[in-house]
Amino acid sequence: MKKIEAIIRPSALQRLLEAIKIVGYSGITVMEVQGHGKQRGITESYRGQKIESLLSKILIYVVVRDKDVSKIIKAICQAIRTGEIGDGKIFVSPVVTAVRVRTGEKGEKALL
Amino acid sequence: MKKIEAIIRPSALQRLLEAIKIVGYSGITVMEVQGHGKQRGITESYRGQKIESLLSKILIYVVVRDKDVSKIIKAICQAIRTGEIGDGKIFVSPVVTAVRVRTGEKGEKALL
Amino acid sequence: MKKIEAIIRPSALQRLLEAIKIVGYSGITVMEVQGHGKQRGITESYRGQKIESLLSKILIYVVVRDKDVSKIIKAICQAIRTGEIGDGKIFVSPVVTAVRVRTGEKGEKALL
Amino acid sequence: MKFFNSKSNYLKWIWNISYSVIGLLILLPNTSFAQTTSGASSTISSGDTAWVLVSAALVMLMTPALGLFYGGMVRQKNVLSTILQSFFLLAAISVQWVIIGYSLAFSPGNDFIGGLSWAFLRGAGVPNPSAPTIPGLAFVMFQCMFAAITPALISGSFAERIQFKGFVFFSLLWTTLVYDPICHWVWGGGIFEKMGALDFAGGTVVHMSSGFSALVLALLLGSRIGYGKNPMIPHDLTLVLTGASLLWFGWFGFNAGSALGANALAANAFMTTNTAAAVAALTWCCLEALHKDKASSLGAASGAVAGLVAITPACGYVDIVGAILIGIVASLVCYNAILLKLRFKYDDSLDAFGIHGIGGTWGALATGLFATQWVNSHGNNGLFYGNPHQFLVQLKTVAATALYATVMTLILFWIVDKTVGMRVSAKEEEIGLDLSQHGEEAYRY
Amino acid sequence: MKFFNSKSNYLKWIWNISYSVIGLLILLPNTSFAQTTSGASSTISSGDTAWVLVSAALVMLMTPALGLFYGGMVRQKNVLSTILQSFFLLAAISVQWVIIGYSLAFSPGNDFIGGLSWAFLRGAGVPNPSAPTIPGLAFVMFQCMFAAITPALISGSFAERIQFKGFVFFSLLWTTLVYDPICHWVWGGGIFEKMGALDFAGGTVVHMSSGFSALVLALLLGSRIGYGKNPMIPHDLTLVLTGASLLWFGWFGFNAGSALGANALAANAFMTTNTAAAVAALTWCCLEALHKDKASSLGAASGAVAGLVAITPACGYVDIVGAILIGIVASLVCYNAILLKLRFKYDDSLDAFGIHGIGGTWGALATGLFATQWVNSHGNNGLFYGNPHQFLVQLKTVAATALYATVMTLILFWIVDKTVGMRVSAKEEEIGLDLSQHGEEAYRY
Amino acid sequence: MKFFNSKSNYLKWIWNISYSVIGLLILLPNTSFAQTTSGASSTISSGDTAWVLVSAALVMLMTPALGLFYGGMVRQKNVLSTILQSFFLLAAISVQWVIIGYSLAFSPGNDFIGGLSWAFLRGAGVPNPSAPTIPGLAFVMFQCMFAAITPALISGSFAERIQFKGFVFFSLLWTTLVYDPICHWVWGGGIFEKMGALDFAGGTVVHMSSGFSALVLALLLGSRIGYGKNPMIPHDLTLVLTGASLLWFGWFGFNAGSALGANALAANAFMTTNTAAAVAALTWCCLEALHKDKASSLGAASGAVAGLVAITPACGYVDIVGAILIGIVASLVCYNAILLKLRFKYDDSLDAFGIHGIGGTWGALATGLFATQWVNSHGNNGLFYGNPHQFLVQLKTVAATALYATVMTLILFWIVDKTVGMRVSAKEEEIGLDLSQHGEEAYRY
Ligand SMILES: Nc1ncnc2c1ncn2[C@@H]1O[C@H](COP(=O)(O)OP(=O)(O)O)[C@@H](O)[C@H]1O
Ligand SMILES: Nc1ncnc2c1ncn2[C@@H]1O[C@H](COP(=O)(O)OP(=O)(O)O)[C@@H](O)[C@H]1O
Ligand SMILES: Nc1ncnc2c1ncn2[C@@H]1O[C@H](COP(=O)(O)OP(=O)(O)O)[C@@H](O)[C@H]1O
Repeated sequence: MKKIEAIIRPSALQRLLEAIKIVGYSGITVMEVQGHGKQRGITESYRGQKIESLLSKILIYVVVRDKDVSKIIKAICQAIRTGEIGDGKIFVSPVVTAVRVRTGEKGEKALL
Repeated sequence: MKKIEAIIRPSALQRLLEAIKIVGYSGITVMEVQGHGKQRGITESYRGQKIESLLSKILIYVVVRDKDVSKIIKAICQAIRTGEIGDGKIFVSPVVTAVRVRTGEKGEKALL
Repeated sequence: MKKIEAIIRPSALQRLLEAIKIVGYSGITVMEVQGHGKQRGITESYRGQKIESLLSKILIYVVVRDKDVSKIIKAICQAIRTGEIGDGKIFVSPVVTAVRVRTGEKGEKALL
Repeated sequence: MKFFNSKSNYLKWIWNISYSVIGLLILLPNTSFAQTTSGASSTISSGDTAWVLVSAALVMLMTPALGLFYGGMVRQKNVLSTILQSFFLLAAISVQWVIIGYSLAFSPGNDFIGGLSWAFLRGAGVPNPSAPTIPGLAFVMFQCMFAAITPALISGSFAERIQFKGFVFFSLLWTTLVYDPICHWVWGGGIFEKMGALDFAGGTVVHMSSGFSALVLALLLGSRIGYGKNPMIPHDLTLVLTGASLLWFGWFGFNAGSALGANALAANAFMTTNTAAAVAALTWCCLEALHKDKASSLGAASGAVAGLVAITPACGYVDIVGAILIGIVASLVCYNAILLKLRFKYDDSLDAFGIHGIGGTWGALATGLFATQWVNSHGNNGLFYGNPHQFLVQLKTVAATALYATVMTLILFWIVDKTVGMRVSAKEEEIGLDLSQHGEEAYRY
Repeated sequence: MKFFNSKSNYLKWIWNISYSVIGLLILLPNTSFAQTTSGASSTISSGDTAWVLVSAALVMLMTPALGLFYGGMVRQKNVLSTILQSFFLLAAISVQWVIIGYSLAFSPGNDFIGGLSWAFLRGAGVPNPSAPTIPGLAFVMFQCMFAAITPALISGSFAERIQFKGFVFFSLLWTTLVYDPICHWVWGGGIFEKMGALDFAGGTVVHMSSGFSALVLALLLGSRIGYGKNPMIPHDLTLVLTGASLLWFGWFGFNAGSALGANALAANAFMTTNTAAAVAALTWCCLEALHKDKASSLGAASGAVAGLVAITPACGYVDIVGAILIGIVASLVCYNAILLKLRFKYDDSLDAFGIHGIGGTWGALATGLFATQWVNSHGNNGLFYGNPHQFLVQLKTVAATALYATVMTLILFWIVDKTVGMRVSAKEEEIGLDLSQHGEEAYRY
Repeated sequence: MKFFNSKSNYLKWIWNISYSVIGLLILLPNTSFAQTTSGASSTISSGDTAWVLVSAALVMLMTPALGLFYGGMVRQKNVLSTILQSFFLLAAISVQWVIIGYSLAFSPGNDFIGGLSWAFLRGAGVPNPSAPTIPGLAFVMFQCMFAAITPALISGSFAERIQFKGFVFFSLLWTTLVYDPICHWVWGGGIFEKMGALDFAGGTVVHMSSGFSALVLALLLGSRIGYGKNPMIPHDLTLVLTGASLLWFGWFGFNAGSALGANALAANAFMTTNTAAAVAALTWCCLEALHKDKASSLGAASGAVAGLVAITPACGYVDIVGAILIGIVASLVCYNAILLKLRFKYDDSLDAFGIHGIGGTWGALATGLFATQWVNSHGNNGLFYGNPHQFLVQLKTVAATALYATVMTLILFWIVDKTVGMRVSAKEEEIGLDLSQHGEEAYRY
């Protein structure tokens, strides 16, 4: 199993959710984060105090079977790519096991 | 070391915190997320615009020694299982090392 | 590639961001979390109902090349250590791959 | 899921309302306002009118302010439903009042209830006898705002677990069958007025009636799921403080406006209101500092509201010393009433009983202690000014109000619960009322 | 990036403003206030003055309240820009009004526009003939607040995609060339007044003018990026409810204050205003319950505002029956107007047209239906009281207002778009107006 | 931890307060209100009374509004403590005022301070000579609200690092020993009044006194930990805008209410207040646009408040031209004062000195420039109207106020710091005052 984390523009969330649903995963977790990559923030100013803002991003996170990883990545890229800086990043990391609390099922069965 | 992530109902947070404390871990991180699994959201409607809501969930995250993983999972399941859809998921993933910033201690010593 | 997660005091965020920038990473993700470690919360009370508060923390997360891991850890510790309880923790975990959505680049190229 | 299948109930409800509205419209001659602008306008004081109109606006603001005050105290998933309970009642009772409520409360009737002769504000073009210097409609609207806020006060007790439909039906019935009659007893020429009871701005009729009904509802509905185990903690205290501040602001209209003119009595009510609120806020903070070593913002706000509640019946009858003592004791009794709740484990979610029931009772009794004709020659002296009789009268009204509100709420709860339903399902409660009852979420990134 | 290079535009703007202000200051003799405090003070009624001053303050509060109402409905990244649009206009129009707007609207002129003779409030030391019992400046300030809120209403249609500079220029031009003339037509002795049109508190001049201009702007600016695909959902409904509540509160000043005195007419306007708002809120909730099985808090707030809009022109001419019917129909038409938007896919972001354009039109027409001299002997009867002529007059004013507002907005949009620019770039829109236009973020941990 | 061990301090405090209250209660005869409602009621104007009562309510609202304005500007962990500082003072000073403050400020005394003869409002049943047309208690309460907001203004300078206990003690002492005397100098028949100083609504007594004390406190308390390194940025600008809007709204009561009647002078003050606020908001936005290419919402709000501060002493003496110029210069000086802070690196957290100290000084001086008897025949002409003497008088009062406030604050800080303690520990500051001082958190999911 792998955990796929995508850090994206807030406005791309809907398209991403649909893309993932189509691949067949209903379990999805979303969180509000801030960040910057190549795309830098804008200078903010409050009564003379200046700071560089971080940008609001959405982190969407889905744990999938190993064999679905590349399918999901492709689906995500297609759904949200605009070609502009700020499109986002995807990180894939290993997951040892998963548990469905309700039933106690373990492993890939717990995912779907 | 393993990282245990549990995505649960907000109302189960207290019971979970206590369960983990009993196993002997004081270090815990909690974040507010949204998601859906088998349990789907509800249709929201705003002046005619409709969307399907995500549900508010809590992601609780604790890094533990390898040998404590199954103890923790068991404790979590016991504490928060209701048998209803929406009980949540647990994901376990590997952690290479941990550092306590205050002292610079590394590895399992840094956990407790 | 490794994912470095640091859970720190909110007031240390600026120093941390600068430290990471100096090591050469512009891609950074920040999220607001709550937690406790050795440092416990304070008792809150609302019309007689008491709870122990969790403390507000910042989780900062950066994915780096394997060879930069120890540099980054050192930089973080230097930047934010006060020697007091509550300085925070760093966790390092493996990342299988990274993708830049804009270009489709994979692996370490996608990081910088 | 159950809450997706209730269309038929709504339909029935809409039908019933439309039916009665249209029916009444046909029955009514359109002459309801004959000569509003002329009439005995020579006796109208523009200063008094300005003050009462402003006061009506201030009291109107209190109902949504209460929504914010309560809304900040619930969990995030229920904030809209809580604010909406107040906001919706402002709308619903405003309509009920002009159609039938005003008539039931103020038109000539027997000792217990008015008649229907002033329905649809017929005859409200001339000044009400109890406010001869202002236009009749100014009095109607001032009183309307009292009727709107009273059932909204109750909503503190059943927050986070009531069905919206059940809430609407219950509140409309309650206002018609509990508030309107008690209002008639106190201010509409009814039994309390005849007994010589003193209630300047609504200790019994507003706060006790709602407070005791709130207790009954909390008991009948049962506790929220997880009550006592999971913390149920205010989700936004800045909202609570904003609401409390606007309540304090609006309460000047409530209390000083009840002088029904811009005069020395209004100024006295203004002063006692502000003083009691301030003293009670300080007292509550002191109690907290003693008990748990820290004064809190929720405490300061709670104290202020407790003081405002307690001074309400007394504000036009007592002087500064009375106001100070009423304020101190208000916080003492309400603070402890709230702790009692924790002991007896009933779930009066936002302490509607602890503050309005207890505070209102104390205020009504205190009026019988501290009232003095030095302040208001149309009032009476209280026990401490040599007139124990007044205290007895107050005692009787307190008992009657508590009893009537309790019994009626039992009956109305039973009726609504059997027909429309009162409590949401466990799943709806878990999801939160905002989503399950209204299909909305309050906050979004 | 483009928005970093606009310094020169700002400089020009500041220069222009400073230039004209200083120029006018030099021209003006400093005697503009000769004997404010003496004069014909014998006819001044302190009660009426108190009421109108309070009303002016209440109406002032409506503009920021509108900002909150609208601000809660946009996405988080645009909340400050939305609130600021209202707040800034309060400042900008307050200055425009005392310098030139009041004169254009109210000073003697022709049928279409006033003159410049009352610029800088010259002569405002004596009571305005239409309000003989209050000081001239009280009338000026009361009217000032109307001028400030009207362009702010428009901002609901172009929220989330307009340049701040373009917005400022457009709004100042619009107020001077659209609001001020129409105000003159209706209340300043102009053509509508001569035709005998009835508009008690601004159905045409405030709501229709802004509503139709809003529609034009929404069409000309185009939809927000992603409109129809991504949900564009209120980010904080507690803010929306707070704003709506304060609007309702302030509207008593708007409508009942328009009686320009504390009298029975003001009380009538107060009652009809509250009743229509309440009825409309209930109606909207019922429609929602029918359509989607759940009444929502956004719906209740929208309904209340729709009712307040519709009763505005009628409040001092109709009785309770008129108010109830106006409220019911207001929600019916506005609710459906908003659904139309979804069908025709234009992006009136916050339904400025759907509520103010449609609601204002209905209100202006309804005044011609339900007005009755029983309520206001200085008014006239409407169609249902045997005077079809009045309805025709109202129809004409409605048509003229819609036409004039539409055409002028087309022209002004074109001018401002070509010079300063109206729409932000796609990147600025994505980032949000708070950051891109104001260099700020609303919320922070 | 230190903050868990302060029970004894609280106990002492409660004891002291109770002791004095009870002591005074025993000493006082209960006849304090002899014949409130009768007396010379023939001279009371209901219109003036209505206006002053409403104004008192409006000014009351300003104190919590200030709390929201300030509360939005601090970091999330300190928002409750900041709002509570204002809310608590509303309560604490309301009590101080009716017990002793009113007497110290207004009862007959010497040139520097009143006596104790009006303690517990004894004799307030008859109109105050300076407001003969309204009930005495209306004047008392109107003034009460001024006393409450003044120390709250200071709280902008020490936000995010002061102990609650220290804050409470300091504020009570400051009000009694700084505000009450200066109030006596200006309005209570004291030295400023005898010198012929003009201060219509409190430029010296409210804004300068608090502003200079704020500066002293900021310097003595030292900067917040991390000041200049970590950004300390408003956590919720919608709260700031809400607070600023309510302040603007309430300021009509503050300034126009200071006419103590509903008349042309009140209307003039209303107009100048609104105009100066509007002009200053625009000016601030222009300055920002010049400096950093973007006008901001925090800037607009700050400008409006600066304008309101500056017009306060002048509003009843100047005409529209004066108001415009005062507004422009207010933003110019306050904007730059705030930048100075960044240069000199003292930590006036929310610019209480930069806005109230500097703005108040400019307003007091400007009154000596622009005052004209055309506007207020009971006033005087200023320098620009041929009377340089008035400017000199204003200069003297400005100097005296700044000096007295500075010296007294130094002394009081020293006393409170040595006894109760003023600054929180570094750990408490890191955790935030909400948790460490009040055991609460503002927001929760
Ligand atoms: N190495 C990284 N580690 C953690 N988060 C990252 C990293 N790189 C990018 N991010 C996150 O991804 C978001 C989107 O990155 P983006 O600016 O679109 O990348 P790019 O410009 O390289 O395509 C950033 O705002 C940041 O939150
Ligand atoms: N495969 C997954 N990847 C990421 N998050 C998931 C996944 N499955 C479930 N979740 C998260 O766990 C939460 C709880 O899931 P739940 O509905 O209780 O699962 P189930 O119904 O299968 O027991 C979801 O709201 C979602 O946030
Ligand atoms: N084992 C762990 N698993 C997850 N999060 C942890 C763990 N230990 C600590 N944390 C997080 O790190 C934060 C900082 O810990 P801290 O109290 O500074 O640790 P210490 O006192 O051991 O130096 C905590 O608030 C918590 O959110």
